[in-house]
Amino acid sequence: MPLIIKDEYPENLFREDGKRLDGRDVNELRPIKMEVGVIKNADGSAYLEWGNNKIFATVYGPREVHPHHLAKPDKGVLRVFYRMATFSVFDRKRPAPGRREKEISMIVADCIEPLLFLELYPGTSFEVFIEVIDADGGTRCASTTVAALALADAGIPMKSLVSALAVGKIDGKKVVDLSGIEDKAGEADFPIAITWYNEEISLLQFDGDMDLEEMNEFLDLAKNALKDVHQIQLEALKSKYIKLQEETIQTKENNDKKGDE
Amino acid sequence: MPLIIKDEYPENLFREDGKRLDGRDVNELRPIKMEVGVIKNADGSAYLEWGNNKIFATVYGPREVHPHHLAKPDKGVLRVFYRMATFSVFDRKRPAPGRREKEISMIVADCIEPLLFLELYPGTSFEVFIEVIDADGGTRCASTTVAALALADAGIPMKSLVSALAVGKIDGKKVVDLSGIEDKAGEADFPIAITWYNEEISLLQFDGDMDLEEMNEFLDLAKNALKDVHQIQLEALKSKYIKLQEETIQTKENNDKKGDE
Amino acid sequence: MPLIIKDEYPENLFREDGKRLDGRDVNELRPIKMEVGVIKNADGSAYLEWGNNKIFATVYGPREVHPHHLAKPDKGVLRVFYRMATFSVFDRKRPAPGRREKEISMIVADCIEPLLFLELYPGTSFEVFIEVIDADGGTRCASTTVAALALADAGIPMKSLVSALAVGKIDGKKVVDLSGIEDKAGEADFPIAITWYNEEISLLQFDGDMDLEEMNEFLDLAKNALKDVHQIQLEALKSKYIKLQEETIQTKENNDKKGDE
Amino acid sequence: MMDVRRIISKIERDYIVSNLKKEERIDGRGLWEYREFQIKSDTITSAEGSADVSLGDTRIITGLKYEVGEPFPDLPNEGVCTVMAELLPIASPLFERGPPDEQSIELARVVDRGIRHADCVQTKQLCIKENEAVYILFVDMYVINYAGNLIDAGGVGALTTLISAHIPEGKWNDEKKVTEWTGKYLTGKTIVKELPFVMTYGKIEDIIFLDPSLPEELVCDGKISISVTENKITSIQKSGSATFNIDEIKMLGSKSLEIGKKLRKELNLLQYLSEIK
Amino acid sequence: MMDVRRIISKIERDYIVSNLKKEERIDGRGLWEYREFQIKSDTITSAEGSADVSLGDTRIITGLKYEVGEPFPDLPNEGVCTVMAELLPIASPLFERGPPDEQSIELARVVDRGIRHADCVQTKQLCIKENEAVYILFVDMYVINYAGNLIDAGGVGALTTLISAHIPEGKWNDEKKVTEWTGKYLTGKTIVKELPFVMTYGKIEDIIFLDPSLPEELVCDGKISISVTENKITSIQKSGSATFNIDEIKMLGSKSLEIGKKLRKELNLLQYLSEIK
Amino acid sequence: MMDVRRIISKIERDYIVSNLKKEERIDGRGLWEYREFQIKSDTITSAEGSADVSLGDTRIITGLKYEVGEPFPDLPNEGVCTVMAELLPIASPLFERGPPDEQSIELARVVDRGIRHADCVQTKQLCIKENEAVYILFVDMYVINYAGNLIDAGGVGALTTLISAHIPEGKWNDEKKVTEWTGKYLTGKTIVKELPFVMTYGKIEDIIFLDPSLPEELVCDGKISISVTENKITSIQKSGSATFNIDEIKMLGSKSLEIGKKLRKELNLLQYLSEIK
Repeated sequence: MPLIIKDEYPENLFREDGKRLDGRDVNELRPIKMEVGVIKNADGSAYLEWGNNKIFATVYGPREVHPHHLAKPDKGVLRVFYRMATFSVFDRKRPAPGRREKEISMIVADCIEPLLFLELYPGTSFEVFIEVIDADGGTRCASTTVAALALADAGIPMKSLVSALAVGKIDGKKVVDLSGIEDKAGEADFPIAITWYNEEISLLQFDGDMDLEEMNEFLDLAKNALKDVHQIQLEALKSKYIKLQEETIQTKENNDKKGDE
Repeated sequence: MPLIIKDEYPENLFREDGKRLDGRDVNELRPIKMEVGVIKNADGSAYLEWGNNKIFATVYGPREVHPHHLAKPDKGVLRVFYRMATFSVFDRKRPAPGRREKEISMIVADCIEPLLFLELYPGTSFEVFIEVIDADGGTRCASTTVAALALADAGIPMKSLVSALAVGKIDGKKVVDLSGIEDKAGEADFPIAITWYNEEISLLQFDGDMDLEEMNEFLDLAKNALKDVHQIQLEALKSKYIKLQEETIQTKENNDKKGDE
Repeated sequence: MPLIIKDEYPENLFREDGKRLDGRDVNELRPIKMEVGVIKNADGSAYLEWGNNKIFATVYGPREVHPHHLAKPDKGVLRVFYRMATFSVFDRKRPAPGRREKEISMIVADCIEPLLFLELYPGTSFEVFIEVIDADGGTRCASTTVAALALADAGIPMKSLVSALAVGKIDGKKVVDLSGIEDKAGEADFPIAITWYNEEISLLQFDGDMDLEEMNEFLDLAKNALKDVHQIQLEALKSKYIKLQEETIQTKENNDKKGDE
Repeated sequence: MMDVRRIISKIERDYIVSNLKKEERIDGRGLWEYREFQIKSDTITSAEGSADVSLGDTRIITGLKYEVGEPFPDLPNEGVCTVMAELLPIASPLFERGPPDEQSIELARVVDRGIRHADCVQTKQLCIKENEAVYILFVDMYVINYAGNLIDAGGVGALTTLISAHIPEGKWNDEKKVTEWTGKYLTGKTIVKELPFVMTYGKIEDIIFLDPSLPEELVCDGKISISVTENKITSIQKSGSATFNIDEIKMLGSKSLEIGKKLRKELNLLQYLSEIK
Repeated sequence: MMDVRRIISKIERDYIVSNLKKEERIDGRGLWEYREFQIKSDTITSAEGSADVSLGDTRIITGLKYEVGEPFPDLPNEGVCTVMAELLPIASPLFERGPPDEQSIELARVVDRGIRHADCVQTKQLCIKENEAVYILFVDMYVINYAGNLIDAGGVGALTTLISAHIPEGKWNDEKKVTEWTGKYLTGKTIVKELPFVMTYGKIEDIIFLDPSLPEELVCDGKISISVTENKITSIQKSGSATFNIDEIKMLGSKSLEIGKKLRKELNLLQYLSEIK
Repeated sequence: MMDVRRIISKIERDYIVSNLKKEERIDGRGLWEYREFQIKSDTITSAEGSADVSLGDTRIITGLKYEVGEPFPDLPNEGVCTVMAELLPIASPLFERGPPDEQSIELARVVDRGIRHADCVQTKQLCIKENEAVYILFVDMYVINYAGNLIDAGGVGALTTLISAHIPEGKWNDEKKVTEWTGKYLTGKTIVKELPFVMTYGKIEDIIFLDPSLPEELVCDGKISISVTENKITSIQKSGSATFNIDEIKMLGSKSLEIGKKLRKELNLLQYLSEIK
C-alpha cells in the first residue's frame, strides 16, 4: 500500500564541505553505544545503538536442544534467530520472518561459530536471538557485533570477540560504515567481520563493481575501522564489571552501616 | 468478493409494539432445542439449535494424548477445537481456521475446565470438537452450553454443567440473549457463563460502555436467564435416559415375545 | 499475470489427410524414449521422453522411514512424490506443490504398490520421486511408466512392470495416447494402466461422456497400445544390462592390456 | 456393529472377507445393495441452499454460498462452481485436524468431477453480464459422521444442495458497473440440468460390492467410483491398490447405469427444488 | 526475586498463595498496588510514533506505522487502527519462536478492544478523502522482557505510541487520484480522544490482586482485565479457569474506576504529545 | 568415488584433508582445476529458454518463463528478472522435501546477485511500455544430481538459459491497454550484455581449492564464491565458519579474474544464442 512520503535518496551523498550527509568524514564511524546485561530473563544480553540502528541480542544456553532431533552427539549446536520489528524500517515490514531474516541469521551464525568451543558442549544448544527494533543500514554487521557481546555477557567461553562493519563506495569515494541512505543510494556495499583471536575475516559479502586494487584498499580501510568497534565492545564489557564492583561495594557499605546500627 | 445483497442492519431494533424484531420481550430467550448422543462415532455428542444457531459438539476421551509431548504427568489435558462451517455465516468464511476460532476455542476451554476432575486423569486428554454449521449471534455462548452437554453425554464425571448466554444493550435497553442482528447493530454485548456447582461466573466479556449500576443490572439479568438455559440442558440429558429406558423396555419386551414364541 | 501469446487450441484436431495434428494415425503412439540409471546418487533412476514429456524418476529404498511414526510394523511403506518444474507448462507453475501434484502422487502410488512385495520389508520405506521437467499431456501415465522403470533399475523385486497411457475421444473419434493439445481440446480423456503380472487395470480415470459399448472399445484399444509401451520399457532395462556387460568386457580388456604392459 | 474406532484387526478382516465370499455382508445387505438414504434439504439458514444427507450412519451436511466475480477471460459468459469437502474431527476418532487430507481431497474431487462432466450445473446461467460479472458457487461438504462411502453420500448431498438453491438474482447496472439485486432469486430449476449419480464399489481380493461400510472400507484393497447420467458414463475414478480385470470394468459400467436408474427414481431429488422465486 | 526461568514448583506456589492469604506479596506490594511504570516516548526513528514502557521488569516496545488505503465500503470516511503483539523469544526462555501464540493473540486483542470501544482513536480523523483514501494505522507491540502482566504495560504502551504519533498529513489530489503530502504532520492531538486504561487482576483460590508479577501469573487460576475511561467500564475480558462470583465482579468494576483515575493522573500521558506539526 | 549417501566420517575427512595438504584431490584434480562442464541449451519445449548443465556429476536443469506485469513505480521502464532454485529430492538422499531450505536459498541468492550486479540482464530491454507493461522473467533452477558446487554450475546454467531465450515480443496497444504479440521474439542477444562467472572455493583448515566436489563440500569449514566480469569483481559471498586472512582474500580476487577469463573463452556461451527471431 502506498505511503504519503516516498523513501527518496538524495542526488549527492557528500555535502559541499566535503563531509558526508550526516557530517562524517569518509573514515568516521557513526555514533555507537553498547550495553550488556539489559534483559534480565536471559542468560546473557546486550543492547546496541549504532547510528539509528537499535538492536537487542539475548543468549540462552548451554541448554537442552529443543526439538531433540537437532542435538548433535559430538558438539553443541549454535542457533541464531535474527528478526526485525515491523516498525524498524520505512515501509512497515510484514510480521512473519522473511527470507532476508533467515539469510542474516545464517550470516551471523557463521561469524559467531568460530569463536565458540562447541565441541565442549555435546548434546546442548546455544540460542542467540537478535531483535532489530530500529534499522538504519548495516544491521547485519551491527547484529554480529552485538550478538558477540551478548555471548560474552552470558559468560560463555570464547576465543575472542568478533566485530563487523560495512565499507563501501558512495559518489565514487571509499567510505567506512555506510549509513542507511548511503547503503541504498551508493554504488557498493562491502560488509566485513574480523574475529580478533586470529585477525581473520569471518563475514565477507560484496555487491557492486571493483578491481583488485580497490578491493585491497577496502580491506585495509575496514580493518582499521573495526579496531575502533572492537574497543567499544571491550569497554561495554568492562563497564559491566565496574558496575558490578560498585554494586558490591555499595552492598558492602550498606551492610556495614546496618552492622553499625 | 462482493455479494448481491448486503448484510444490512435495521435502524430500530424494537417494533412499534415494543417487542424486539423477532417478536421477543426484553427478557425472553430465542427458541432453544438440545439433543444428546447424535453422533455415533463419538464418546459423547450433543446438538443444539438456539435461534438460527445450529451446533454440533463431540467429545473424545479420556484417551492417549497425540502428540505425546502435550501430555502432562500430573493431570489430564483438555483441548477444545471450535470451528465454523464456510456456509454458517452471511459472507462465506474461508475454510482455514482463523484467529476468531482459536479465541473462542480458548474461551470455551476456560469455561469447561473448572467442571472437570482433570487431576484424576494424568497423562490423558479430552478433546472437544465444536462445529457451528449455522451461526446467528451468541455462538460462543451456545458452543459453551452444548460442549458441556456433550461431556455429560460422554459420561465424564463433572462438578456440574455450565450455561452461557449474552445479555446486552440495544436501542438503549437491556435485553437477554442477543440475536445476530442485535449483536451487530446493538450498543453492547456481554456474554456470561455460570458454572452451577458454585454459581460463579466462568465467562465474562464486555465491549461497549456502561457505568457500575448498569453492570450490576446486567449481571442479575443474565443469572436469571441462565437458569432457564440450564433447565433445558438438564431436560436434554433426562430425555436421553428416558429414551434409553424405553429402548431397554422395548428390547426386554421383544425378548419376552421371542421367549414366548 | 497475462502472457503475450495465448494457449489456444485449434478448431480441428485432425488434418485434411485424416492424420492427427502431429501426423499420427488414431492408434499410433507419440515417439517414446526411455533410459535407466541416469541419476548417480539414487538407488534406481529412469528418464523418459514421451512426445514432449520429459520426466525423471528416482527410487530410494528400502531405507529407514523418516519421520519414524510413518513406519509400519508389518510391511514396507511406499511413498510417491510427483512434482512438476515451474517451466514444464505453458503458464509458469507456482513452485509450491499443488493439489494436482498430490493427487497424481497418489495415483502413481496406487499403480505401483500392487507390483511390490512390501510385506517383505517391514519397518522400511521406499520413496519414489518423480520430476516432470517438460509436460505435454499424459504426464500421469508417463510418470507411472517411468516410475516402474526406476524401481526395476533399483533392483527391487517386482511382480512385473506396469505401463500406462491415455486413450480418448477427439473430434468424435477414438484415439490412443492423447497429446497435450488433444487432451485439452478433446471430448474425453481415459488414462489406463495395466499391471502385466495379472494383466489387470490399476489406473482408471474417465471424464467425458460414453455409453457402455464405447467404454468397451476404449478398454480394448488401450490394452493393445499398452503392449507396445511395455516393450519399450523392457528394452530400456535390457540395454542397461548390455551396457553393463560392455563395460565389464571393456574393463576386462583394459585390465588385460595393463597386465600385458 | 463393529467398533470403528480403531484400525481393523486381521481377525475382523478375515471375518468380513469370508462373509463377502458367501455373498453376505456384516450388516446383512446384498452385494449390490445400498444402505438407506435419508435426505433433508434447505436446513441451513445462512446458506443459499443446503442438504443434510445420511447414508446409513454416514452423514454429510452440505451448504451453498455464492460470490460475484469477474469471469475467466477465456469463458467470458460462464460462472464457476467449486466443490470443497472437510472431514470434521467430530465425525470420527480416525480423522485429524489440519489441512485437507487426501481423503477429503478425494471426496471433493470425485464429487466435483461427477458434477462437472455431466452437464449438471448450467454455468452459462451463472453469468450476470458477459465479461463483467458471474456467480461463483461454493458447494462445501462437511462430514458429520463417518461410516464409510463418503463419496456417494456427498454426491447426493451436493446435488440436493444445488437443487435447493435460492441465490439473489443479480442485474448488471452498466452505468455504475455494479451488480444489483432484482428482488428475485435464482433457483435450482435454472441452475441444474442433468442429475448425475455416483456409485462406489469396494474390492477385496476378487469380490466386488456396492456402497462399502466403514469396516469394509478399512479392509478393502481398493475402490472404484462411477458417475452416470440417464444413459451415459461420465466419470470413473479408481483408487487404492486393487486391480480390476477388463471384464469386471465392463460389468461395473453396466451395473452402474442400472443402479443409477433405480436411485434416480427412488430419491426423486427434484422434490427439493426451492420454492422461493 | 524468584527464578522465572522454569515452571513454578508446588512449593513456590504454596509460598505465593500463603503470602497472598496474608495480603502480602512476594515483592512486598499490597494487593491493589501496581509495580512502577517507566515510560519513554518516540524512541524509534523509523516509526511514526513509539513508546518504551516498563512495568516493573516487564518491558514492551511499541511502534506505529501507517499505510494509505481505500476505506471499507460500509465506513467510507473512517480510517483503521490495528494492534499486533509479539512475545519475542529474547524476552523469556518460556517463549518459543513461531506464529503468534495464544498469549500474544490475547495481549493484542485485549489492548485492541480497550482502545476500540472507548472512543480513543478518532477514526474519522484518519480519513483523507471519503471513499478514496484513509489511513491504516499499525500499532505493533514487542515484548522485550516478560515479567508478568503484559496487558496493562501494553495498554499504556499502545496509548503512549498513539499520543506520540507524527504521521505525514495527506491531501487528496482529485485529478491524479493520489494522496499528496501537505508538508505537515498529523499528531496524537488530532488522533486520540479518550484515554482508556486497562487493569488486570489475578485470582488464586479466593484471593484477587492487581498487576500479577510473573511468578503470580504462572500459579494463578485465572485473570480478569477491565478497561475504563473516566467514568465508564468499556471492556472486560476474563481468561483462565478461575471463576468469580457476582459480588467479586461488582467490586472489581468499582476498584477499576478508582485505580484508573489515579493512574490517569500519575502517568499524565498527554505529556508525550509529539511537537512536530 | 566416495559414497556420498551418508555423512562423511572422521576417517574420510582425514583422508581428504591429508590429500589436500599434498595439493592432491581425491578425484585427481589440481587445487585450482574445475571438473568438466557439459552444456546443452534449449532442451525444454515448454520453456522460453533452458539449459542442462553438468559440472562433473553435478547436474542442474534451468528453465526460463515470463509474465507481463506492471513495472515497479520507482523503475517505470525496467523489467524484472528473478532467480529461484530447488534442490530436488531426486538429486540426493541428503535432500528433504518441503519449502526451500537454506542451501537452495543460498544457491538462488548467489546466482541472482552474480547476475544482478554485473549489468548482465538488460532490464530496460524488458520494458514493453513505460509505466504500463514490462516483462517479468523467472529463471528457475532444478538440481537433478548433487555432487558438489551447485553455485558455479547454477551460474553457468542461468546464464546459458538467458542467452538461449526466445520470448514472444510484445507491443503496447494504447487503445485497448493491452500487450499484443508482434509475431517476433526477444532473444538473448537483446536481453544479455555482460557474462558474469561465479567461482566457488572451499577451505579446509588452511587449504583453499576451486570447485569443491560433494565429499570436499561435506567436510570443508566454509566456502567463498566470487563473481567476476572481464576485469571486475562484482560479487563476493562467504559462507560457513571458515575464516580467511586478508592476503588469502586478495589472492582469491586475483585468481578469480584469471580463471574467469579462461572459463569465458572455453565455454563460449554465446554459441547458445537462440536463432528464433
